[in-house]
Amino acid sequence: MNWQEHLPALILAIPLLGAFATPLFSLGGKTLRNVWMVSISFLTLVLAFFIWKYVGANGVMVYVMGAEKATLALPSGMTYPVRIILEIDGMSAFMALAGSIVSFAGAVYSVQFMDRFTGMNRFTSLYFLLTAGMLGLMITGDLFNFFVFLEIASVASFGLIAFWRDKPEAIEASFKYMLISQLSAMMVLIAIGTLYGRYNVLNMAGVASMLHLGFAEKFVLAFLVVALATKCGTFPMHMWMPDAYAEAPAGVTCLLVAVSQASLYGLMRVCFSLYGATIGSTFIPWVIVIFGTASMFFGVSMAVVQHEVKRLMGYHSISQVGYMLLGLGVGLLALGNPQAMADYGFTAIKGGVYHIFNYTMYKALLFLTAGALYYATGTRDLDKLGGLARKMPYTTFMFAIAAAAISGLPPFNGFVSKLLIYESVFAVHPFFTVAALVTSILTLASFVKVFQTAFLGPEKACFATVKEVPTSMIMGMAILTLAIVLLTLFPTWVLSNLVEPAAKALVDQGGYIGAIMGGGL
Amino acid sequence: MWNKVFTGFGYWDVISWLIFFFIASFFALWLRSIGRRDYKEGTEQDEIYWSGNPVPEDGAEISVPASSSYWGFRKALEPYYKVLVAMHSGHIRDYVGYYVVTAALIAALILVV
Amino acid sequence: MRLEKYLEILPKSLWVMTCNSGSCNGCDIEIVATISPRYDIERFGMKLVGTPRHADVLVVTGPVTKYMKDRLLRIYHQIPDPKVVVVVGNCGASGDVFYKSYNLEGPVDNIIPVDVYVHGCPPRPEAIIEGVAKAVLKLEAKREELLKAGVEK
Amino acid sequence: MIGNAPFLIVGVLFLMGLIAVLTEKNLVKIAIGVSIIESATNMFLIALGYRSGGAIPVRFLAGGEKLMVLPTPQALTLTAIVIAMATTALMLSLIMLLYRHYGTLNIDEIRRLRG
Repeated sequence: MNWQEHLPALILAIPLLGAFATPLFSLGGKTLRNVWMVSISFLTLVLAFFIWKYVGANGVMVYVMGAEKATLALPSGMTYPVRIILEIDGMSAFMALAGSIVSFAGAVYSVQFMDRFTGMNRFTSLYFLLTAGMLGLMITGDLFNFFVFLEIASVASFGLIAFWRDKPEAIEASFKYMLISQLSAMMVLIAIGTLYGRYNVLNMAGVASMLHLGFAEKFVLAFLVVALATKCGTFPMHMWMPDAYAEAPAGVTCLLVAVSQASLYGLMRVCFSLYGATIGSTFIPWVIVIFGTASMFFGVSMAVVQHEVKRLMGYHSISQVGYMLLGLGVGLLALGNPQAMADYGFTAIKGGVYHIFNYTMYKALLFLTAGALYYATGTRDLDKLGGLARKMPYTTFMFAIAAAAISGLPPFNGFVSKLLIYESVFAVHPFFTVAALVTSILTLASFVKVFQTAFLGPEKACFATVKEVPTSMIMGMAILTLAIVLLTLFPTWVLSNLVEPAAKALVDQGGYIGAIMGGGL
Repeated sequence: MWNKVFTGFGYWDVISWLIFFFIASFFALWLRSIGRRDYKEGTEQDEIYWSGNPVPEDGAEISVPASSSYWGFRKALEPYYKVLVAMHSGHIRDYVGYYVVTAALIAALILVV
Repeated sequence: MRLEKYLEILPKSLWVMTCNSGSCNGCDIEIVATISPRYDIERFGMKLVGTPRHADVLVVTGPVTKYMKDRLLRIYHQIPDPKVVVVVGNCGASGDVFYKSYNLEGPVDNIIPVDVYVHGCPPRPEAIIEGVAKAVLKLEAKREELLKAGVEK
Repeated sequence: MIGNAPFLIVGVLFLMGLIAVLTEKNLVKIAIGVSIIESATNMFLIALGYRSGGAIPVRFLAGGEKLMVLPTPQALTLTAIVIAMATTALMLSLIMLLYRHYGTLNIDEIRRLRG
C-alpha cells in the first residue's frame, strides 16, 4: 500500500491528535508539552510539504473518507459521490503549505511568548484545533465538510482571541467576531443546503459538474461570496478584523492570518471551481474587483491614522486582502475569454496567488514582531514606544525586512506579486492600478511611521531595562524571515514551481471535476 | 532559477536590482566616508541640537509620538476621515448592519444584472 | 575636510545659522530681506540653515538677555571649527538703547568672541552682505591657522 | 402551495433573528437572535429532507418500487445543531465575561474598540 495516498487524512488527523492529546502531554510538565506542540506542528509542515510534492508530481489527489479504497471516488454503479471526499489540487496544496509554515512559526514563537501565562494546555489544544480547521478548509472537497471546518476554525479562533480573558477588549473583539462569523456561517450553510436541494450532492466537483446558473444558484453565489468575503475581511464587512487581530496573542494572530487566507481560498474555490466560466454572466467578478479596490484603499487609509501597532497591522491585512481580491477578480473577469485570459487574466491570477503566499509570510512575521514589542515593553501604543532598535536588534532587522516586503519595496517579494497585479490589472482599467499604487505608497508611509516611532529615535527612560526577546520567539520570526528572503531571491523558481501550478489548478475547472467524476464533464 | 519574471508587459529581474542596490550602497558609503571627522568629542559638538536648550535626559521628552505623524495628511483629508472613522463606530449592530445590507444588495442585484 | 579637497568652491559658500538673542526682530527682517529675490545671497552659495551642525557662520542679532546666554553659548559651541561670529545690529554690538539694562548679560562680545560687527538699527541688507563677505576672509584665515596647527586632516 | 410553507417559515424565522440581532440592545437577546437564525437554518435543512415521490430514508420501511430519499439532510442538521450548541455556549460564556468586565449588558456601552 502506498502510504502517500493517505496523506490528506494524515494532515487533518495529526493536528487533531495534537489538539486532543495535549492535556495528556501537559501532565508531563511544561517541557514535554512544548516539545509536543513544536513537533506536531513541524510534522504538519512536513506532511504539507509531502502533499505539495505529491500533487506537483501526480496531479489532483483524492481521498475518500471511510471507503475501502481511498482513491476511488466513484465505486462502480454510483453516478455521483456520496462520501466525504478530500480533494487536493495544486491550489489546495499551495495554501496548505503556506498555512502550515505559518502554523509552525507561530507554535515555535508561542513557546516562550505564552510562557508568562497559565492555561497553556488549553492554548495548545485550541491552537491545533485552529490549525486543523484551517487545513481542513483548504483540502476538503465537500461542501458541508467545508462548513464544518469553517466552524471548527471559527470556534477555535473565538477561544484564542479571548484567550487573555482578563482584558475586556479581548472579550469584546471575540464577541464581535463571533456575531459576524456566526451570521456568515449560517449564510454559508443555507447556501450549501440550497445547492444540496438542487443537485442532491454535497461534493464540490459533483455540484460543479451539474451546475447551471438559475435563480437559486445566483442566490447561493451571492450568499457564499458575501459570507466568505466577510471571513477574509473585505471592506464593508471588515470591522471585526482589526479588533480581533489586535487583541489576540501574537502567535495566534499569526495563525489567524492564515485562517483568513483559508476563507479567501474558499471564496476562490467557489468562484473558480464551483461556478467556473458560468460566473461570467453574473456581475460577481466585478463585485470582487470592487470589493478588492475598496478594501485596499479604505483599509490602508484607516491604517495610516492608527497609533496602536497591532491594530494598524490589522487594517493592513484588509488592504492586502484587497490586492488578492483585485488580482483574482480580474482573473475571474477574464475567465470565459481565452484571449483575455492569455493577455492579462492568467497573470492577474498568478499575481493574486503569489500575493497570498507572500502576504501570509510577511504579515505573520509583522504580527510576530509586534508581539515581540509587546512582550518586551508591555505596551502596544506607538505613542509610548521608541528607541528600541539598539535594545532589540534581531526584532528590528526582521521587522524592517517584513515592512519592506509588505510595502512592495524592490527587491523584496511583495514587489514581485504587486508588479504582476499592477500590470495585469492595468489592462482592465488604469484606475485599479492607480488605486493599488496609492495603497502601496500609503502602506510604506504607515510602516515608516511604525519603524520610526517604535525602533528609531532616542532611547526612553521607561524602556531602559528592555532586553531582546527570548530565543524561541526569535526562532519563530527567523523561520518566516528565511521564507521571505528565499521568496525574494528566487522569484522565478517560486513562480514556476509554486505559484503557476496553483494558478493553473485554480483555473482548470475540468481537471478539478474530472478527478472525482472520472472525466464525466 | 535566476531568470527574469515576465509579467506580460514588462519583466522583473532580482539580480539587476541587487546589483543596483550594491552600487547605490557603495555610493552612499563613499559619501559617508568623506564626511568630516574633526569635531571635538565629548564637548557640546557631540550633543544633538535642541534649539540651544539643554538636552533632556529622558528620550521620551524629545521623541515625536506616532499620533503626531502625518498630521497634515490627516488634517487635509479631515472630511474623509470623519466619515471613515465614524463607520468604525464600535457598535456591533452597525457592523452587522453593513454585513446585512451588503448581502442584501448583492443578492438583489445579482438577480437583476 | 576631505570633500573640500575635491571641490574648491565649497569653503567659499557659507552656511549661516542665525540666533536671535533677544532682538526686536528688526534685524531678522533685514536678514530675511537679504535672502529675498532683490539681494538673493543664495546665488553666492550662502544660505540659512536650521542647525548649528551645518553652519560655518553664526549670525547673532540682539543684545544677549539673561535667558539667552546659555543658549547662545551652547549654539556657539555646537558649530564645528572653524567658525565665525557676525553680530548684526547695534544691540548686539554695544547694547544700544538697552545698555546696562538689568536683564542684559552685556553685548555679544562679552559672551563669545566676535569677528565681524555690522552696525545699524537695523542695518541695511547691503551692510549685512558686506559683513558676511568679510566673514569669508576671516573664515579662510582661521582655516589656514587650523591647518597649520594640524587639527584638520 | 402548502409544500412551500416550511420555506416561508424559514424566511420568517431568519428575518426575525436578523431583526433581533440588529435592533436589540441586550447581549442575551442578541444571542437569542443568533440562536433563532441557527434554528431557521436547521429547519431549512430539514425541509430539504423529503423529495416528492421518494420513500422515507429508513431502509426497512422503504417498501415498493420507490427510491429512498438520502438521509443526508438529517445528518447535516444534527451536525449543525451540535456546532450551533458549541457556539451558543461559547457566546453565553463570553457574554458572562463581558458583563463581568463592563458591568453592563447593553451592547452600546461595549465599544472600547473603535476608530
